[in-house]
Amino acid sequence: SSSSSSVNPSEVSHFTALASTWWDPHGPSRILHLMNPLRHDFITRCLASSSSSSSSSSRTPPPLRYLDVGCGGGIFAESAARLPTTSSVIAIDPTPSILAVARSHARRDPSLSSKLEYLDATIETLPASDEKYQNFDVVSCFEVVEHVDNPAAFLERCGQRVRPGGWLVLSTIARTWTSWLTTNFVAEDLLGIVPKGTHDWDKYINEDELRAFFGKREGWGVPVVVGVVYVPGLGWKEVKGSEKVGNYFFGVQRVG
Amino acid sequence: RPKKPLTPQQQAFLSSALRVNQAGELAATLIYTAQTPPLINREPHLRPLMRHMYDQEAGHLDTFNALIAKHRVRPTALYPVWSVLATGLGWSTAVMGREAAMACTEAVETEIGGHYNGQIRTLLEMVSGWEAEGYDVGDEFRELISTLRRIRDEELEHLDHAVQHDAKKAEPHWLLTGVIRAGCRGAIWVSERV
Amino acid sequence: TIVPSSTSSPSTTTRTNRPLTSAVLLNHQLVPSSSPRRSYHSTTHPPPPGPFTPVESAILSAAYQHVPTHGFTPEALALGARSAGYLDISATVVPDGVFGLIRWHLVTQRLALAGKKTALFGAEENKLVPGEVARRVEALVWERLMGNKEINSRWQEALAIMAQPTYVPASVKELALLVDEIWYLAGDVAVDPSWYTKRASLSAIYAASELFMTNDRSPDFQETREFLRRRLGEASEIGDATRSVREWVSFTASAGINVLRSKGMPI
Amino acid sequence: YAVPDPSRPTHFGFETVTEAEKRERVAGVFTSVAESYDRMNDLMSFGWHRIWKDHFVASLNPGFSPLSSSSDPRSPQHILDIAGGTGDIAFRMLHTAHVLNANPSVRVTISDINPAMLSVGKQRSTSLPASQQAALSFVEANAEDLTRTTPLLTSTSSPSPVPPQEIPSESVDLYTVAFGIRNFSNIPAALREAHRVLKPGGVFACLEFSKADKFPLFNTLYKEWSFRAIPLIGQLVAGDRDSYQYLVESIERFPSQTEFRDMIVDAGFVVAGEGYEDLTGGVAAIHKGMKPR
Amino acid sequence: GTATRDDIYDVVCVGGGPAGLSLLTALRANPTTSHLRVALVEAQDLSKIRSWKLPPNQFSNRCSSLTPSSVLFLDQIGAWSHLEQDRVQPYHEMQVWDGVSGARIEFDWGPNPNPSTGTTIAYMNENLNLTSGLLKRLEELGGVSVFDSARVEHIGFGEQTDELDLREWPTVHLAGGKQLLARLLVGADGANSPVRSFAGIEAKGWDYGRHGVVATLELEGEGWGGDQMKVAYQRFLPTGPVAMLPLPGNHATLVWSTTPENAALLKSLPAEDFISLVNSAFRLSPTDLDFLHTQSSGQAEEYKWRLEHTPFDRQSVPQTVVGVQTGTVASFPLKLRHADTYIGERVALVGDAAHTIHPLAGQGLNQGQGDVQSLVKTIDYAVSHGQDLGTRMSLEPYLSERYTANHVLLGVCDKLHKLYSVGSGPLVPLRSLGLNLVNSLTPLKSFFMNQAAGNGVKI
Amino acid sequence: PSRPPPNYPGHVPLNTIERAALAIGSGVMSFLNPRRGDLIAAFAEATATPYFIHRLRDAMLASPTGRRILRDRPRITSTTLNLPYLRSLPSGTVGHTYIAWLDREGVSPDTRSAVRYIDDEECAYVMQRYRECHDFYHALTGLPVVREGEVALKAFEFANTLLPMTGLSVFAAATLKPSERARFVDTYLPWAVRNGLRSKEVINVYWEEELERDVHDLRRELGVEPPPDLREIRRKEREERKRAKQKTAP
Repeated sequence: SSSSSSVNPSEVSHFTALASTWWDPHGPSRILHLMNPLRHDFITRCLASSSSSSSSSSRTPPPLRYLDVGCGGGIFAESAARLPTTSSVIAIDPTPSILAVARSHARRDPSLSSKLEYLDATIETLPASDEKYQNFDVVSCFEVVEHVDNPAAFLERCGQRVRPGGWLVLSTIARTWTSWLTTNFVAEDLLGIVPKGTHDWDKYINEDELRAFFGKREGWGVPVVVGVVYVPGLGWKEVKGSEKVGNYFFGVQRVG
Repeated sequence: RPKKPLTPQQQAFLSSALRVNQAGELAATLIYTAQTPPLINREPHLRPLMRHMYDQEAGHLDTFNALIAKHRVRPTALYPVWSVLATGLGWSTAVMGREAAMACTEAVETEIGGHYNGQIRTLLEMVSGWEAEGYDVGDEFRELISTLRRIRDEELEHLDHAVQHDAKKAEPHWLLTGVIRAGCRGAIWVSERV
Repeated sequence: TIVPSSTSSPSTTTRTNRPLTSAVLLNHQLVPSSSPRRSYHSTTHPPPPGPFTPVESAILSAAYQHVPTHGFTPEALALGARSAGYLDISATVVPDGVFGLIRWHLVTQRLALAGKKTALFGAEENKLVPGEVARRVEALVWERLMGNKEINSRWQEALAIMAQPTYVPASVKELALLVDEIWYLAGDVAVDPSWYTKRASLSAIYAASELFMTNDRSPDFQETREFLRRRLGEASEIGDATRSVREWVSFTASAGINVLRSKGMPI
Repeated sequence: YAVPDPSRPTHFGFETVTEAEKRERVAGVFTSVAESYDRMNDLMSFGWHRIWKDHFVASLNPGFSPLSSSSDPRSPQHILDIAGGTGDIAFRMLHTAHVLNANPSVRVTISDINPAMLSVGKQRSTSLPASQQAALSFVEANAEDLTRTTPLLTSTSSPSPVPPQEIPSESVDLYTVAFGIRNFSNIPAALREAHRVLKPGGVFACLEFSKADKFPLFNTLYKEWSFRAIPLIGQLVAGDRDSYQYLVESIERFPSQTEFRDMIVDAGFVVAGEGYEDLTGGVAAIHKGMKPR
Repeated sequence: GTATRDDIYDVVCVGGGPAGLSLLTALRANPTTSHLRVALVEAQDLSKIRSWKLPPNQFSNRCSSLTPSSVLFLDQIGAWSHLEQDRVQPYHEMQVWDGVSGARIEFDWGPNPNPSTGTTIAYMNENLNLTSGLLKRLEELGGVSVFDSARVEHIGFGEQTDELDLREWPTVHLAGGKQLLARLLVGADGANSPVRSFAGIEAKGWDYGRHGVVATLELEGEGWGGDQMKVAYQRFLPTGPVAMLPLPGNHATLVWSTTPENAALLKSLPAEDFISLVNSAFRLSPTDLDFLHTQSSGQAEEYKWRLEHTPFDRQSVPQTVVGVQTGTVASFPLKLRHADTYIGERVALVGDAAHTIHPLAGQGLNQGQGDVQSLVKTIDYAVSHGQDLGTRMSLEPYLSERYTANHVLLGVCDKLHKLYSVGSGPLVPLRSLGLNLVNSLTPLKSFFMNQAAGNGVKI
Repeated sequence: PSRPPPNYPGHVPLNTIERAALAIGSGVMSFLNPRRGDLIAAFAEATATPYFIHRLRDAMLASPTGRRILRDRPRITSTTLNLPYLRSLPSGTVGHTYIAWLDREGVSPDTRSAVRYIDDEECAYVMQRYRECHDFYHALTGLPVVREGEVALKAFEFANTLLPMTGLSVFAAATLKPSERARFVDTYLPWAVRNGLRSKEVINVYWEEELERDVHDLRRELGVEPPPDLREIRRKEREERKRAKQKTAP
């Protein structure tokens, strides 16, 4: 149903302005580029925790199919497509100009053309019936959920796309005083390493709220959570317990 | 038709003109040398432009070095001072970002362009003075005038490049260009005398 | 013939120099520029008239012959004026009196160097092999020192006169011109700060060698030659040392910046 | 040579007057300041003009002849000092020649247009030693025409007017003029006369106030002093503002060093080096020229 | 011609020297990077290296000492076993002494050998042995498009087609018209590297005004400690250090850094005089040596006489040289160069292309292997995290890890050369005091040895 | 206490303390009684060891003739030199000047004692060579054997060879008469220092091959200017004193 879409118009306009500098390594999205490798480490950790439990033999795991929701310039989508263990990546984002940037940047790497596909869509408008858009091994929505108006419905729809045994992984920011200080005040106003207006503090979601959300629904395993902190000069560092305070990864496996 | 010996005033003008031009071109090459690394690391696509502009400035410097050596003119005594100032200016504007660097180029080139025009005008007066008196001018000064014209045009070309690459977008544009132009004028005034 | 021009009463307009084009200047022999300063040497235009006017040259060259016997004294000047066919009083027209005679010696020796260049190094003007410039400088300095040979016994007197406060600036300027001439004839085309250090060190070396020569009794000034070689050797050593130190400092500075850049600093 | 035409316009201070008119005004000026002549020079040169004069005479070194040529006795010299009424320069010349150079056969003729100045000189010369007085002669003449000079009538000489004598051509070894030439109405003519009377090889030497252009700051200060203070002092001390005013203006109107040197060259002299030597930054300057063979 | 899909490579390595070959071997041997399409461009004909074979009593004059950490790396990538082990000579002790004052320092692991390397300090090995071993391992791994005896005409950029935009990708145009598009172009092409000048990176430094003379020598025996205790000797002379490094049997290789005039003389001398001059370089006083260098002949006879009158301890200098392998006396100019940076957009420099060092510590080749090890680690991380391994951002860890370490080593060797090029004056006793001090403080000495072996602390 | 084996016949190896003691002892004693030639020799050898004799040996090694001397190891004794032949040489030659000087001073080349306290065998020969050539230096410079001449020659040798003994024995000038000392300080010391420093190393002269050569030619080649003839001066001085005495006496 085309009920209220999860897209927030002011967010879309903000990111359109950001489009051109998305791939500038020293530009405003440098902080996202630096976080990207840790996303892969997190996914590897999630897959490892599930494969060990399903005692798969040591043969190489089958190639994975990814769905990246709210892919923005395609930072995560491109890197996922390049992994040798990936068979295909479908990346969707409602902002047309950002997708144009993503598509033009994808043309710069020949190895992506067969494995990466961009769609101008949201989780709602993504056709549910087509097999191509179902049963993904990994559904990822990094730094998206805190920009969405109705996170619960959004997560619900994302969850439906995950194949049983697959993983829903996301990253967001906890709603605490320190996160307000670091992400809004310091990052945006003071240092200017994150462009103004990127984050809206009261849309932040705490880790325990997510844990409760998935705890209530059946068919979802025990979530894996990792907190990370950005240290200027050294990049992102995993810090145990910092998920209560700031940025954190959240992964949950579909068991049902 | 005989050529006329140069008067002391003409000699003084020519030696200070060549001296200030050498100092100016030295500063220009050092500004580009100091600007290139920080700029290229952030904007790799600027490398060909910076390379082209540097090569031209280096060509100008060689021309004036040769002229100074050939005509036995004393180079500026503040050679090391200009080197340090130029490198500092180039590096600081580059670290401030592409716009600031281009604004710096714009300011320097406008100043140098105007300066060359002044010199060319004086030389033309000298030449016309000789012709009026029925003396032969000889190619030494015609070549000098054409060299100055060529170099001035290349400098103005750099100016256009700078403007094309958002020189105007530097934040305190008026302040930045104002300070740099004043600095250039002061430097020109000093190196004409020292 | 000297055309007595009907000059109007002294120009009362702006007191700048007389208009260049006035007929007066055309046929009169131009009076030399205020002082033969080191400035633009045109390659095609005839050089400005030399520092000495014909009559001055006549008197001074005649007086110069008397220097070995009478030294740099008014006697030599007066004898010179007399042998040039003028009166004793005519010698006083020479500016700075006795110092004029000394300047005559300095300038003629300096101007004579250019003539000796082809004799010393032949006409070829090919690319100079590295050590060649240094060798030529030594040859030229020695040639100039030998110019003092006849008046060497009188040169300490002359140095005393040159050391008088009124004449020190002119003497220093003359030394600077000589050194510039030597570096030019030797084929040195450097136009960076070394232009100054080279001329400063060569001035010191030349002055020291000239002084050393005044009390050198060895056969054809062999000891002065050794002294000169030692000083030039020291100068080149110091030159090499400073160059390598400068080279090392600039390398270390740029390496320092490169290390910071390698650690990610956006400088 | 053309006889100076009195009706030719010439400058007198800043007012342009005819030549004849200028001649009496000049004479008038001199009689009123005859006595205060030194005071005026002191004011204009801060008392330094004595040093200039010593240097001027020393650089000329009159009566000098090379010692060694024993065969040739002390060479006689005839020195003509123009506009040297008070005898400052002449007395110094005699002292240098007769005493320092021990050359008695040097005689000095002082010429001035103003008999008063000559009589002051004559009176001062009485204090000289006799031999020097003998070598001294005074003659009243106009520098621009030395063919008509009349010797000074001393009380002892006969009252009847002595016919004007002419200073013969090529009879003078050394022609000096100190602080006088700027008051000549026709300088080129004076220069031509000098050229006429000088022997070939003879030296024309002139000491005169000049332009301190090379030092702009010092120059402006000096101008302020000469244009403002001196006429005022003149009025206060000598009660005669316009003579001092004329004095200062005449210095201002006198050609610059290079211009005056070119005039000397035009008059047929040859110069050595720059042709002039600045004193105290150009406040005064010594110009020298020689009559070629 | 426009580039087709199979002209596109992930890594194109220009230069088939030790650095280039070990890079490609490491990439092929490492499972995470084994899927990458790699190419090698080499100007010489690789068959010469492939078919390189020398009889046991002949050795090439271009040798270098491999530190244990380099050997460990070569072993990890499976190349070490492909070298002809009988031509590799580990040595267990180093004797270094000041030619003017005689102050001496001995390096050996002594009673408590380093766990990973036993008593070996380093391994003397002919460069050709290393490159042929690497080539064998590379061909065993396969999967490398090799373009040898291929001259690089020029390096440009790719074009933009409707499907792909490769304008940022460096393109190597070979003489035959072939062109290779490189996601990452690696410059392993020597001191004046075309790749470095393509990337607009400047190399600063200076020439030492010295030449390194190399030769393969035959000694009177297998060394004082026999085959088990091989010793390397290095004597610091005012004209530069002279080193004798052991090779299997009674062979050894000479590395003598000296003035260009001395080098020219050495190369012009007949065998007998050359041998006497080499022997006297380790035994006679600098005054005698200077005199011998002025003679165009008669060194043998002069050496024999001076030997009787020069007191020295036979056991602490190399054994007498009795023969020199014909045609191995050669020399190369010594200089110090360091590139401003090792990485550019889709460009990386390794080995001599990035830095050239004074050979007195024999670290030139090891630095190259260290660069390769670090670059492979960086590429591995990029590939395993899905980054585009050619972008400057992915390469930054390599630059950050290697630049400072190389700069410090360059500086140390340069200072040592300058310190020991002074023949007289107060500096001589001072440096000898320092040398004896370090020799007596074993913890300080082992710190230096670990650093030299390549497993010391990282800066 | 065992002494290490000698390196050459007559060698007495000393340890540092013995060497210091010998140096001080022989120095003081020879100062008090300059006649003791053997003490002066011992003093020379004791003080030469750490650096100076090696420097002299290196100076010889640096010059081709020096090396030939070290190799041939010639000795200067009355047997090795053919004295009558020297006497037959023309008067201006080196050989003739040397033998004439020996005869006049009544000295024989054999009076030189052997070197015993220098450890390095080659350096010992260098010291021996210096000692035997000492008389040739007299001939070269024309300085007489009398104490004033000897001290002047020692000053020259110190400036040229830098051996400590020659330097320290310059202090013997204190024992000279005031007039002699004044003359030494005014003329001979400056002459010795200038000529000693500027001239070539005299140790490198292969005297045996220079015998037939003209003395002035050799002096010019070495760069040694002969000093004012001390013997003449002293002779004239003596005559004046004699005349002065005669005048006052009667």
